[in-house]
Amino acid sequence: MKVPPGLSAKDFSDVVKQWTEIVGKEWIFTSDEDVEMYRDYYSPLWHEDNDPVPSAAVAPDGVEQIQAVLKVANEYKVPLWTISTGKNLGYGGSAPLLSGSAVLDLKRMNRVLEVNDKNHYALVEPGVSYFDLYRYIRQHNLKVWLDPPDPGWGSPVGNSLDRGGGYTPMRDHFDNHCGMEVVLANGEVIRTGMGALPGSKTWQQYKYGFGPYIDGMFSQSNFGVVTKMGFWLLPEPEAYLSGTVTVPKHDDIYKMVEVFAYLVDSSIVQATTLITSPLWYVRNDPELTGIREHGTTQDLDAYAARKGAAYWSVSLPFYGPAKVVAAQWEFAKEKFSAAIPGAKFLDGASYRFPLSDEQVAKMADTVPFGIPSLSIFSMIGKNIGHLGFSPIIPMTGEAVLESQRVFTQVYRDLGSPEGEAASFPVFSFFARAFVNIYLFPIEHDVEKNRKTREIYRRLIKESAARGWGEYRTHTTFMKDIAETYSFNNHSLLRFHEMIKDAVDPNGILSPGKSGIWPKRMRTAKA
Amino acid sequence: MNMKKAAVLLILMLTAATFAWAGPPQEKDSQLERGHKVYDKWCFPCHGTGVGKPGTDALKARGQNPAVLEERTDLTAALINTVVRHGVGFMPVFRKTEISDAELDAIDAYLMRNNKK
Amino acid sequence: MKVPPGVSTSDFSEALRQFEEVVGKEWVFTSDEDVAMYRDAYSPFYGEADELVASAAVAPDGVEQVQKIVRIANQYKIPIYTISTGKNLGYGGSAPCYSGSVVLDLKRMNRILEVNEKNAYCLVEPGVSYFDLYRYIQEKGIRLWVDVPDPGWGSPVGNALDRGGGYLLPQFRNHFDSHCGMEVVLANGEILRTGMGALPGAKTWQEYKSGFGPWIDGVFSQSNFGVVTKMGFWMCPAPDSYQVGTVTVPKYNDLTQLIDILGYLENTGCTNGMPFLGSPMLARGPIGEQGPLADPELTALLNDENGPVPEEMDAYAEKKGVHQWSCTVSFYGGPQANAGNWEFAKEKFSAIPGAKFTDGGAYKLPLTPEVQAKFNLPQFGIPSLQMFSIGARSAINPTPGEGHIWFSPIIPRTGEAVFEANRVFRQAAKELGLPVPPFSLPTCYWERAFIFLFGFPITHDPETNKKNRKAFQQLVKIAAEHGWGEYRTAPAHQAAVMDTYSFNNHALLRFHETLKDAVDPNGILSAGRYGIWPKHLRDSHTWRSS
Amino acid sequence: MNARVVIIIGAVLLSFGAQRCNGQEVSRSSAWTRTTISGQGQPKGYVQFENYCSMCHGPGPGQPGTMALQAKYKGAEPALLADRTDLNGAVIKAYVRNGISIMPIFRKTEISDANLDLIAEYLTRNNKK
Repeated sequence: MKVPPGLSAKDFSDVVKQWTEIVGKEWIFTSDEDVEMYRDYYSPLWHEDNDPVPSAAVAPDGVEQIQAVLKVANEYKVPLWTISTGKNLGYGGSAPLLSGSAVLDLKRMNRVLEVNDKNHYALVEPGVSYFDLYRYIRQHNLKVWLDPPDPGWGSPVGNSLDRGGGYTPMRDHFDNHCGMEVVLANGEVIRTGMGALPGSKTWQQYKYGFGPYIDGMFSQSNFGVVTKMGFWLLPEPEAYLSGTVTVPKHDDIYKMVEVFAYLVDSSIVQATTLITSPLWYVRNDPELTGIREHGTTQDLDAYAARKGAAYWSVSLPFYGPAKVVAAQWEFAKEKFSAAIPGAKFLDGASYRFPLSDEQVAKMADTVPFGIPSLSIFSMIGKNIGHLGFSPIIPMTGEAVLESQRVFTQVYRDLGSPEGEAASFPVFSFFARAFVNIYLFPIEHDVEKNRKTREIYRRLIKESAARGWGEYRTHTTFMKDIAETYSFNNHSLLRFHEMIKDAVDPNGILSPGKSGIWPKRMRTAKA
Repeated sequence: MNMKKAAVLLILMLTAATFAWAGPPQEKDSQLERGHKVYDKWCFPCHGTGVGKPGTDALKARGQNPAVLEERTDLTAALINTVVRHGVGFMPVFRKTEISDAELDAIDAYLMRNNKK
Repeated sequence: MKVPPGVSTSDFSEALRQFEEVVGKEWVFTSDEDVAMYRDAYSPFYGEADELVASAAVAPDGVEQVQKIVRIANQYKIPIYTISTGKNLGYGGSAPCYSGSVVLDLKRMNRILEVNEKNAYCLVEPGVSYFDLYRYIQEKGIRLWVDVPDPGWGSPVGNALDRGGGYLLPQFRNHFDSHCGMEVVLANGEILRTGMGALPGAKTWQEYKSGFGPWIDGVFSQSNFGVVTKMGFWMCPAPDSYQVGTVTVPKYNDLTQLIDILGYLENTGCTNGMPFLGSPMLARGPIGEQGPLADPELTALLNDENGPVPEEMDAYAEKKGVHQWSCTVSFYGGPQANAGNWEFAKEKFSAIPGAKFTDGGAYKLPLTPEVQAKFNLPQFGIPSLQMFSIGARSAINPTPGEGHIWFSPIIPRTGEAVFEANRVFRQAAKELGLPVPPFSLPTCYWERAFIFLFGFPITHDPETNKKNRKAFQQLVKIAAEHGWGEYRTAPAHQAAVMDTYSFNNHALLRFHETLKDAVDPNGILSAGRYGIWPKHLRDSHTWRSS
Repeated sequence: MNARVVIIIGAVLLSFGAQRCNGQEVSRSSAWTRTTISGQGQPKGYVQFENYCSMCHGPGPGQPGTMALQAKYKGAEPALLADRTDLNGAVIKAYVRNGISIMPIFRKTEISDANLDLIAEYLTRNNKK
């Protein structure tokens, strides 16, 4: 049996014995076969000796069991790693950052505590997946939508705490949470926001409560174990309409993004979309790569014209009353036409809600309509896994161009693992900034993964040098990225460490998450 | 229920609605019913019928016919358990806190119900 | 000269000397006359021995000076209390929570660091007032709107950190929610920047809120864990057009369905302006336009000992031919979209039998001065001080009080909650000898929740203030018993309100205290704010009812 | 402060939700829609008065200060401070530095002594010598 770093085999077997009394023999996993299941299936360190694997896993079914497990962990200073569903694939999955930690698996805590379709909110435990919540809503015939991320098997709690995003107007998952319950490292239970008022009637209606608003401290961090979270839901809108805008020239991107920003900042476009270039589909055409190397933007424009392709395209999603989505699309067309000569418009899909099951069955991508699915895996190619590189860039044309140039240059210098130049699609998951999301392929191939890691680390440096920082990353790169947020000699990280030592003095909760290590491990790590 | 009727009923049920989830398994359910419900919860989103099912698409692309697992008659418990507990291709591992051993046995029974005896 | 409690005269005069070296003699205030200017003009303890007052004040004009002052305060254990503009009237003004503290007055730090029209954001220092920011935008012809609270002399930084609200679209009128990125001086004098600001040379400090790792901005609001010296805010691009309309409904119990439908319209983004609930029958509408109830018959119906009886209210309304509830909704955006949204809203509200509609008109923006005079300025991003004309001396208010403080519980967004709150607070007002409000409708600052706002008059008569203080704290207790908690309050009542947030034996406050001891071990920053006392003052000050 | 007053204020204030309504005929002044105040051709202290005092003591409806002084003097003295000829520096400074009724205190970091002198000079420019 593996033993966590810093513990003797005897101590750890005491720990396992006590945990077994707490959760029962069936819910403590120490055999090699069981522990292997907690590896990160998409690990960029696959089959390498530093690919982290837990020493054990313990699966409590409620707050009381968590408190008991933490009490033992504190006594023996056992490093834990909390997961909700463990489906945080691309960002670390179910494996700990520090190899040998014991995984605190909350998947069994899968109660849907409340869904209210008059005030449009839900209160759930960490083990509730988007699929579970969707089924609950369908069974009780409630007129509300979820906002799932691409894969629907993760959990609203886990995804929002890692600050993931979705595709409907409720796309910013952490921003749309309302109220939390947290078990602290010392086993105390706190409720945030209005939840701190016993018998509160507005725990899922007013976010802030009274005094400091501490919810953000428990996201992307290791300051506590979140055991309940409330979420604001979107009432079922009447209709959806999408319209695609294309512009002919390379330099039209500046005005296109300006108009796009106006529409987003004024809540006319309220949901996620992406800026793409139709030329991406011919990116390997030697003529095009030649022009990109030596030609001018006019040459690029001429090439696009010859191919009869627009240079940039963005499709705009509108949600709301049928009359209004049509009017918003017209308003958007006016703004783009006034700003960009040669802008063209194409009406896209339009729906009235609710969708029938037959309609849903025929839809390749149901996620923008609040229906969780796993169809993303049909779209992102057939490699084993993926690893997200996701820098935040300004919502400007200049940033779109520069990010494409800088990131493709890295590939040119270091050579791409699977041969072709990468493209870095620009998404608008977040309200006021773009995010490049490039999914590196992960293979069960040590050499290719090593190459991927080298490129990934170079991209982090090149982005930081230009003032772009990643919003989230895989456990393997958390240290690298935390180090780029270094203003005033890393004063933010030192502030995080100050809080960590106060709220988790024995350093038992998720050591290393977002670069935050407990005191006793910092000296070793530095 | 003879095999033919079961198969017809099954196909009817599957094509009727992609959202076929019949709720969590109950005590009284037979092993087969339990297997079907657990299969719907965990496997259907990837291996079901209809558009955008990555598992079915991947198997179809590999020439597997039928690609929908529920329609196959050649699956064995050993194969199913290995795939669920170790993953294959981009299908990741499912832990015991997700699919318990008992639930996995029920899935095996459900997917092997039409195998030739 | 006053000396802060627990500080020797020699330490204090040495600290003041060093303060003067940092900011110059002119900006360290110690004379009685100067220090008196830091009194809370609306203090519930006005003129009493317990009035919270400063011992001195120091006014830096930049971050480096703030760092030096904080380090000096640490060395000599001088309690300091931070204010931005000090115009947080009704919620504490410029006076400290811990009497005798030195006020750290950031009003001189009034630089507008950036206003970006294309990406609709600004970065400002604490001393910048809404008037300053608005004037800057007008001068530069920048097509952005500022979301202003009622009084325009406060600051975006101070108001957001106290979690105040305004009047434009939901994502802007929640001022803390619309901030993006902060710079903070910690108690040890170090500077940190939150969100993307922690990345040197960050290009998206005001475009992406939470950066990487824990998002700690919330820790610095309604608290005393640091001195915020810069804050970014998302601003509203000047909308194309504005449309407004009002629905009225006849029956007493129609209020419940009216609020449910309003909730649907708001949460789907159909009505993106701030809604206002009112009552034509009870002359309840916007504040200032509602004199006391003229008709004694109506007053009797309302003051029925077990509260208004719906059938009787309906009969009265029918007799007078007047509707009982109104809801005014507004729309900002393209003219066709606004019209479409208003049509859709009318369709939805028509589910209530007898609902009637008045079109308030559709207008291209910006409004002409004549039309603007018809509407309330903050709803068009224009700061003003008109709000004070309500509390000031006027024809209907010949002898005004000296000010007001707010009792402001959050109640659920349902008709049932509005009826229950009125019943509970009317009963409480009777018992506490307060003027009984005829019927109060909540305000819709926040999405998805209501605020019930009660103004308590402040007078310069200690007896009246004492009675009102006792009544205020009774209302806090009664509200808590019904699951309603205050979102913000004046220092005099912060400990009492925090005490109601007592889940699991006050676990949240104890967590705040754990953070306080870690980030401010000497306990020099804004002691007592929102019930958070430093370790060395905790036992003597923490106010626990149970 | 007699009970009657408290009741009136109470009734008005108790349902004092900072609500606003529009659509109905409600007059509001737009004193603050002007851009930066230029001092050309204006007496000394005009710019300071406009910057710090006009939002309450300026002309037009809905100005709290002007309304209060109209109710107080009922025309015996001009409601607009700028039209008064009986003010003196000491009274002006006393009100600004100590507050009066719901007008709060203005600190030196808000209105410096120098600016306050200029305001006093402006408001006493028409006093009989």
